[in-house]
Amino acid sequence: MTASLPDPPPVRGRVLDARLHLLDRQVLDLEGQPVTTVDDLELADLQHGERREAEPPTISALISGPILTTRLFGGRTPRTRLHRIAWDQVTEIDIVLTLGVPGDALEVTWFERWLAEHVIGRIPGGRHAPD
Amino acid sequence: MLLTELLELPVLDAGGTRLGLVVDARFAVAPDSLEASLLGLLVGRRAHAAFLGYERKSENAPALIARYLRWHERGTFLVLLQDVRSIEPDGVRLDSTYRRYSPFLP
Amino acid sequence: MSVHPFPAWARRVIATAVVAGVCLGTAGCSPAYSPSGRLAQSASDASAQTQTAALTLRLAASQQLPSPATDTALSDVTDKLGQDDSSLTSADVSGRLDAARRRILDRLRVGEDLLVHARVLVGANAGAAETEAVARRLQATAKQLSTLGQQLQASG
Amino acid sequence: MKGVLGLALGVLTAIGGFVDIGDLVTSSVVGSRFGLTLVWVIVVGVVGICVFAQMSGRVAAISGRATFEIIRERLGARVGFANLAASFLINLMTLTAEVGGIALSLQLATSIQPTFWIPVAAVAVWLVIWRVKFSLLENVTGLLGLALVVFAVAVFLLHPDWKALGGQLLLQSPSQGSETPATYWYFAVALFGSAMTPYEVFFFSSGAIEEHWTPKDLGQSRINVLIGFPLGGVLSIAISVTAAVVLLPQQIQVTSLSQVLLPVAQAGGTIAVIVALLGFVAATFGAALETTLSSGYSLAQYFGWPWGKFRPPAKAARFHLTMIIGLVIGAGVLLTGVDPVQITEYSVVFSAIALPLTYLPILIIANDHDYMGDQVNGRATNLVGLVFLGIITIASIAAIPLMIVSAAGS
Repeated sequence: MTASLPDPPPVRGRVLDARLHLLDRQVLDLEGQPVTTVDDLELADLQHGERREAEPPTISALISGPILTTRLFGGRTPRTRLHRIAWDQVTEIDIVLTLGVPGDALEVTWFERWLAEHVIGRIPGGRHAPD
Repeated sequence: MLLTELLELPVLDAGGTRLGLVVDARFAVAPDSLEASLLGLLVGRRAHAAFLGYERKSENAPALIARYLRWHERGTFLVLLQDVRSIEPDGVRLDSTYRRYSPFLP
Repeated sequence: MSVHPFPAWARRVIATAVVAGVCLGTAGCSPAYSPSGRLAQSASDASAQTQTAALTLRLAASQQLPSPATDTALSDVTDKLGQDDSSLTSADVSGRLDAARRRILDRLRVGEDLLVHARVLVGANAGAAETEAVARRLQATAKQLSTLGQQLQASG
Repeated sequence: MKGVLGLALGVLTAIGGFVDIGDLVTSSVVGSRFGLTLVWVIVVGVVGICVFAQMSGRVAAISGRATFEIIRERLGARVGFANLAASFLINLMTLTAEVGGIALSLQLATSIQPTFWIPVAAVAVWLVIWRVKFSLLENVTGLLGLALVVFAVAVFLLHPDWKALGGQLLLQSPSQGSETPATYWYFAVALFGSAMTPYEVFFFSSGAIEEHWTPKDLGQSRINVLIGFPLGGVLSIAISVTAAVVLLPQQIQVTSLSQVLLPVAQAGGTIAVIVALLGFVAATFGAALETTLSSGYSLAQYFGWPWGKFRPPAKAARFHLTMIIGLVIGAGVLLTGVDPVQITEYSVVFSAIALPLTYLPILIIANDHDYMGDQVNGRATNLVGLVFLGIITIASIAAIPLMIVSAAGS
């Protein structure tokens, strides 16, 4: 049944499906350090209602944060509690997404940094790797 | 709009007949700028098993699982963005002239 | 979309209830949950523990088991026998089963007394003959407990 | 020469690291109640863990993805989270059982109450995770765990009636004395769960990344797994045999760790007991390390946090906090006085329930060219993988009904 459908017209560039290739993927920073996973994607120029725009909507940001609870249990998260990572900071799309900035510069890593600074880093031996 | 607000919305044709659910969104990524623009929506019968993607990829192994999932997700198709008339919080409506395309990734 | 007579949550509740009902039903028919089954279980547990005490005592007497391990093994037996004792004491049964319960409890308490004796012997590094006598009596008690358990199981 | 040494070290570590409190207790319980009639389950379980540990290690080395990252990528946030919740709780249960196992083993060695040893053990586990290098902790506990070979020696010292033992190996009527078929199959599932515990796969795939494996290391890993795990399984079987030879005829059903030790005492006396106790402590301590790390690995990989012992703790803060909390909970549960042996018995059965959701994503990713390039599974591996997925699914579905009908094997 599926096989008999026509192929869509070819397009320039790589074709990927958001859920299959982007959602739930690991995000790494400039140095390959884990930053977060992709919990959601923000689509620019896509509003409810009739479609009139000539330009197709694009992905404007990777979203991370408590959105997960809504993906699990439904409902909606207030926008202010979401962490955005602008799409133009993505430098590579593979089985992981790589960013062109250090993870410490991103808002999404604040809890990790706070914990490292105030709890884990204060325990003796917490600041260097085991020898 | 967030992607997850789009996913799992019911998809209706111009006459209001339900065709299925939005199971995924297809993007074209520009090779140099990595700009990802929406090409179309994948419409399937069920949303929750589509993440394995066997109905969209050429992977055929393990054969038993591939065959089962492909059968389970049969009837999935791609609609291009130009055939989408409106996106409302309660569903996606297609033009009367919409066309179904093969869901397989190039 | 097909219309269901019940909303999704109601269907889920019904399905859960059916599964729970089937589970409880099979459990009700399982001998493991009947009063006589439970008594038989306690008897065979107590038998295994008493037997363990006999084996431990013999190994300790022949210097094959270091004393910390002996202490631990005997105290494990004491704990488990205590558990069997209290579950038998509190078992709510009547008639024929109550008589069986008393017989098991009687043997079990003999075992508990022997165990106290055994721990004293081990602590005092008693001679082989003395320990062997207690080990034999423990073994005999274990045998009686096991027979009581089997009788209960056979009578259903 | 260095290559040969490395190879030997890897294999020995795999043997010693295979057995944990679940294998110790379950093998002995089964031997004391069913003789050798359930040994076939250990064999099946060992083949299964070989196939999937190897597969998860291969996926980790080639794609750089550890198991829980894959679980989320393939199952999605929702099903992945259900899996995370189940795996995390079961892992916590296993962690609790292992720390309890350390305390019980030390009690057997010193006759000091476990309530004293529980906090000591938990702090020791944390210190090792905090300060000791991954390869060192893996090798030391693995090598000391080899002391459990004393069970295999004990089998020979007991001079069993080999013919009678051989006769028990063939699958026969499951009713052994007073045991019912439901109890037999309940313990079959438990034994299977103890051999195939999911934490071994989380640990194995994450370990591949900790040790920066590349496809070049796969040959070594294959040998470690294919030789080490079966020999580890032989230790499990040996534990079962000693119980079947000494305890079964006396109708001693194993309910405590001290009973596991009695056949060794009978076979080899004090020295054998001391060696066995060293093996107990090493095996449970090693597994406590693995389960503690696995609790951190699974949570960090699901949420995309930095993880791994190769980073300084402050560079993987949430990962380390998770492990500290896990150990505190485990020790807290044990201090309420619950019997670690009972926790062990439940943890292996719950492990069996959670198996399919862990192994299905591994099998699917191992076939995905995006991740694996041209190193995807061959037909033979897929066939074996599918057969095991079938077995795992059946065991998983049967576990709860069997648990109810057999009153958890009582």
